[in-house]
Amino acid sequence: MIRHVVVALLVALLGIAFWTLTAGYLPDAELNRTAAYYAAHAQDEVGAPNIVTGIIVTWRGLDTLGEVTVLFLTSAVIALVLTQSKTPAGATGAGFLPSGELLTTGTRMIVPLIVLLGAYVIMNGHLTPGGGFQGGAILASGALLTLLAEPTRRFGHSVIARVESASGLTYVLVGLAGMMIAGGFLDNGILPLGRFGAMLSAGAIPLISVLIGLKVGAEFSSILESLHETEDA
Amino acid sequence: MVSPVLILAIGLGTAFALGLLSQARKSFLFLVTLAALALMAAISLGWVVALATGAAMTAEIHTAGVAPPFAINLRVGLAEAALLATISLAGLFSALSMREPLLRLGRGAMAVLLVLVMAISGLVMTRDLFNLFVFIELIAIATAGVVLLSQDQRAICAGFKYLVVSQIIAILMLIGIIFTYHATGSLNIDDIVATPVAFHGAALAIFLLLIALVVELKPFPANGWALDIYTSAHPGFSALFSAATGSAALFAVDKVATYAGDAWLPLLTGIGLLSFVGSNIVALRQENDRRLLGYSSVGQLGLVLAVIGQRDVLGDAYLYIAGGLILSHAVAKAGLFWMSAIVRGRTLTDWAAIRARAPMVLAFATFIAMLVGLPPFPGFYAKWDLAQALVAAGRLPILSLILLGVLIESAYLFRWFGYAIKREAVEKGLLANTVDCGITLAAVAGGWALGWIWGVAHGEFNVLATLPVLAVVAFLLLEPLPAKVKNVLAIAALLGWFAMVVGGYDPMRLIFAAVMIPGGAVILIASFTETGRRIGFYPSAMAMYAGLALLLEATTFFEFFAAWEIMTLGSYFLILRGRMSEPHALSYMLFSLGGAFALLAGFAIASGGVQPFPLDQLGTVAADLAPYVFVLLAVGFMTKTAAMGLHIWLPGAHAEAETDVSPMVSGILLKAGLFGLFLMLMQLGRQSLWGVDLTYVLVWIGAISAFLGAVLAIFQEDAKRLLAYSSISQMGYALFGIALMNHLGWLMAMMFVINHYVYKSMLFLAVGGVYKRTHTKLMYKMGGLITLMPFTFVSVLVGIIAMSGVPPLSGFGGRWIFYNAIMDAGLRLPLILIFMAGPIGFLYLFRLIHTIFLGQLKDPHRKLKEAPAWLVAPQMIFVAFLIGFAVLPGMALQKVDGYIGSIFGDQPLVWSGRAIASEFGYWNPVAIMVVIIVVFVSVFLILLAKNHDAQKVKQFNIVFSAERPYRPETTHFAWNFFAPYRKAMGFLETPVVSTFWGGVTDGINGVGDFTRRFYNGNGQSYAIHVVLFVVAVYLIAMGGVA
Amino acid sequence: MAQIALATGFVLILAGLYGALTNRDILRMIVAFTIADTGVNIVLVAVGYLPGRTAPILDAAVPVAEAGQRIIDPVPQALVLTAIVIGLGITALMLAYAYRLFRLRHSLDISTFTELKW
Amino acid sequence: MSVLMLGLAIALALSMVAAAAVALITRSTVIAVLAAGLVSLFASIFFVVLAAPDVAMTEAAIGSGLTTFLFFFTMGRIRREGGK
Repeated sequence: MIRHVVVALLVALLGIAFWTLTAGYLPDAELNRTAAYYAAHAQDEVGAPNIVTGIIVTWRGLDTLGEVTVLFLTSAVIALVLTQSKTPAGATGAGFLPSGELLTTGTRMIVPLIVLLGAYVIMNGHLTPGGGFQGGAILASGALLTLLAEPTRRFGHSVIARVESASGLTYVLVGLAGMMIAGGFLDNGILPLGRFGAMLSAGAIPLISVLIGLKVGAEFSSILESLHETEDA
Repeated sequence: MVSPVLILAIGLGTAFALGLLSQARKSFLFLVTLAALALMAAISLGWVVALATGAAMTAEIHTAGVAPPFAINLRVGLAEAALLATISLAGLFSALSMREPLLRLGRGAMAVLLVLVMAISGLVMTRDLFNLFVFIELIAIATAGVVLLSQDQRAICAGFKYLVVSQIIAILMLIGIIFTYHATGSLNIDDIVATPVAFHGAALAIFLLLIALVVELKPFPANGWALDIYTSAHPGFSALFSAATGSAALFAVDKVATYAGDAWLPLLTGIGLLSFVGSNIVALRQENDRRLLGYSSVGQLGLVLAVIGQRDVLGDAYLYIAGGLILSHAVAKAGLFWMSAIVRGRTLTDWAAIRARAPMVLAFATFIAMLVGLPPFPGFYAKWDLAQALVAAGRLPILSLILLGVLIESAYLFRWFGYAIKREAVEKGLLANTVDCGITLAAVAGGWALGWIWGVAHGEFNVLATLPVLAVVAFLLLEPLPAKVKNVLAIAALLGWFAMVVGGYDPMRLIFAAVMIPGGAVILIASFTETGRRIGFYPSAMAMYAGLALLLEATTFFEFFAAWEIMTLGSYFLILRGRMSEPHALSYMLFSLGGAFALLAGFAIASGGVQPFPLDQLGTVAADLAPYVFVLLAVGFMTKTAAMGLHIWLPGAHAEAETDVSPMVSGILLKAGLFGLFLMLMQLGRQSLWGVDLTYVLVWIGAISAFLGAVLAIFQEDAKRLLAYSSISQMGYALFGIALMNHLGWLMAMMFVINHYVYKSMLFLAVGGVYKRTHTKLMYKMGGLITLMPFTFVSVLVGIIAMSGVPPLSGFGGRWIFYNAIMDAGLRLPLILIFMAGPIGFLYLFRLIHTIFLGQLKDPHRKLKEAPAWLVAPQMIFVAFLIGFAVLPGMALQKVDGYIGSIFGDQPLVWSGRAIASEFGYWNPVAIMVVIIVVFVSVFLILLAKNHDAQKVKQFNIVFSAERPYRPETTHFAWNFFAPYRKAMGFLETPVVSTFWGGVTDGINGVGDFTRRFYNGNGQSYAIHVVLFVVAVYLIAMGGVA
Repeated sequence: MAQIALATGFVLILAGLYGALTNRDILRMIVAFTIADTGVNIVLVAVGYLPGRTAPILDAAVPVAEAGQRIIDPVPQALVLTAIVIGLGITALMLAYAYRLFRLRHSLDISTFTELKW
Repeated sequence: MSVLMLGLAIALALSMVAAAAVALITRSTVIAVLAAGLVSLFASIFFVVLAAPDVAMTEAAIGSGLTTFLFFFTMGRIRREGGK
């Protein structure tokens, strides 16, 4: 009980600090320098109508590389966490979600659609809301459905790992290519910017989006699979 | 030069590429990992060299081809490059250290390690706030992964606790970042610095960001989670966690502090100091080696944080100081963690196993010296410059806290070293293998290299570039040779050095030099008795002599202090060699370091931050500061001369040391303190504080030391302890003489410098010889050795005649000058004490010769031989010298007398032929000698003639009055020899001082024991600690702002 | 609007922290942290919000020339995207750890994992 | 428009807080996980209101979707081993 009181008190004090932030908060009337720059140069520097994607893939590309790495790391570490513990014999069994005929069949029909949707979201990331992460997450949900529908089926660990590694490595190489032939590490100008608003435009952004999408999808899938598996890899 | 961004690209690319390689070929995967780490290290080392030599400019790396602040940019300047090199090298060696789990778990684990090293490097390079956050999260996740490489199941709990805290850090940090962005419109650190902050919540935003980074540094007491990691993780990882992650996080704090502004610096200082002192206190009670290293890491990070908090006064020296501390910490801590892999047991005493490997002992010593900040390592230079800057800025309290923390840290580190050298080693306690030993030695090499670099960069004085210190290094390399060869070389080195420098000294320095350098060589003759290789002795002894030699050479404060520390370190290792000397060596080290810190503070006050400050300008210090300088320096020097109150280390240290070490540390080392006192008084003269004449205080301390030292000596049963207490008494005389501040007092003190060296060395050698034959130092177990060890008897006899100050030997000359000096000064009360000390001194000397050499021979001793010739030889040299010096004191003293006269401007002694006259009388040594010899010879002949009347009886043949004595030794006549006096004077023996210092240590230990209950092991409690810490700091900080 | 979002975000953060620090069940701690993470994301997005403007996507409705006056700040959104993914990573990791801890002691009570202390 | 948006925002805010409260107070871990997912879902709608469609998509897919399933998978594993 003492713990609850102490924590409540601490949280309340922290709340006071946050309250001063909220109470004194005034939204900017104008875009600040950084945002104004991005708004003004979205077309000529990155060529992506979706400025958020432009920022993520190019201007703050290093963050995104780091972020992809976070997922890579997470899936690797989860694999480490779980491989070190061997499930005791006899503890394996059916998953807690029963899978029926309907779900299985439905899944088989839906999964290709999901993959298609994912691909669309990824490829249009620089034009409309969406991009590598979102598309990757959608791809992973396809994997998720498969897992739910057929708990005993595995997709090849090695295939996922290879997709993950290959896309990651290519991402790094694309970044380095930017350093060699364009303005710097992760510069999207290694490919022509193209026509503003077209599908294949904005330099390397679609390429990088695809890489991110593949990588994120593979990583999510491998995390999901690691946590779901009834037996250890 | 290749772009530093390749460091990131290589780390990341290899991590990804590992997934494409075959999982089965694990050793190939491991080689790829190592190659990538080596490449990263090579690139960063290349940048270090290029930037340090000026071949390259600070590298600004723009990503996305857009200039900052609109795209993320990276920077590699000298500081960054050095950190990057440290990080990637630590990663490389840690990968080697973790080879077994890495090979077992395969590519996933290797990839995680690579990403970890990459992320730490990125944290150092990035100039973008949010990018900083991304790298910190990467580090957190990778850490949670690598922790699992440990076989220890508890590592899983530790990893989870760490993740919980990481979540809290992430939340605070993101809020801080986004509001900073809102306030400044930028995420680029350099851009934020340039932008004036308008929004009033900005302070809070900065606070949140700063505190999140500070929590990342595991500040005491919000750090239970980190300690669990240190305890349970693989040591290879702990090395990385401490050396690389910790350093990089500090650098991140530094970056944010740059734009946060000076207003935040006091807060950082406060947190840093609390962390440094607090975790060191808690560490005192640790028995687990890795947890202890964890506390020490936390403490060191706190120290550097405090230095970051002081950057406003450090100016140009900031990088030098902070860098020195960080790199020392990184190398030493990583080395210790790597080394812990070769020790099987996990308690501190298990480290006794490393004793079997001499290079590992050297490594251990190197790391501890680095952590404590002893020369020649970077921490030493950093500590000195830090003290100068802090004192110049009037921040003495901060310096005091830092020094207190260092002292506590050295307490547990040197205690641990003592365990390693002295404790019983368990069977098979060592898991030594080439790889672990190799990386440990690589860290050692790195440490020495850093010491060299910092010495060169210091500009004023490179410790490692001096001839005496090079000689020490040479003796380290010569260790495989037999002891006798090394002994010849050592004597040659000492005599050679003396021949080189002798020409340039004034008479006073010459006397000290003669005692310390050739005097040391004479004592080394006794070391020829030792056989085998005697590992460890020569480097230690030469370090002590190097320190003494440099002390005499020193012309600036810094040189003096550096020499002082080298001497202290060397003598500590020497003393530690004694059989039962573990606790005594520790207390010697602690008192010495405490004294050294007093010197450090005193010098810093005196110089006011001006460097280099010539030693002979000490007298120019401002009049209002001079008394404080006086007190600090005097305390520092009196710690070395073991004045009453600061003496408790001496009896044990001198008594338990080896036979040839006791004379070195007693006969020679104590003189260093006297030398310092001479220098100080010569420059500062009389000073008074609050109306008290400080030299008068010194007179009293001298008199009390002389009296009580003698009183304590007479009650000792152990012959070497008796001699040790006698040293306290003798140094008291010398102190008394110097503090009289008149010509004769100084002359008498100089006389003591020579005499005490000669007769104390001689007596220690003699008693050491007896110990070698009888295997005991307890006097009640001896008796009647006169016939078996006649030479030893002669030297003891001559020694005590000289020491007790009776005619004809030089002791009398000392006394004679001394009484003249007192008459000059006219101090009646201390004079009475000093006079009383004389006869008391005679009592213990009488006991020494009586109980050892006279009386009945004990049965086990019937077949004893004379002490080894090599031990007797130097004693005979001393005997000859004493007699010569008694007859011709003028040969040394007349010059000194003239020199002292030039200081005081008077000439109270008149040297005419062989007689010396003062206003109170005259002394003709030759005449006295002749008279005494005649008297002695006649009495001796008479006794010889009557000797045949004596009757031989067996010892212990009288009945015990029907009692069975449980302690037969109590029936020996020498047992409690001076019991009647004890009745009268026993109260003087009450161990007031020991009780006091015991109370101090018990108190600090108690605090440590109480505080560590705070770490209850519950991850949730640790998270609460973190929030509590944040809220508390918030309240304090906001209170400070308001 | 921004204030509402900020306040909501902060309330979620505080509630999440309270839950994480008082609930002994490890899984419930993780749930509480995800709530706090959501709160952080809301705070981040709220800071980028400018009243009366549209999403930072240049299309027919928002021509390039007017972008500076018409769109909201895109930077916080970019940051949140990253933060969400990182949050997921840490959550997943904590869950994996939770499972391992459960295997160790057959309990999910955090106060049972205290063999490392002092 | 703005009144409507404001009303929507307040309603969403209140639902989020309510869902969070449920998540913290309820005794059942399953309900807590679902409630946390609900918080995320409301948040993603809120993001649309705040003119952040990218974030909304991500939060919906990752925050409320994948995270919830991760929880259930873990709980499933734990349940299978007979703990809860």
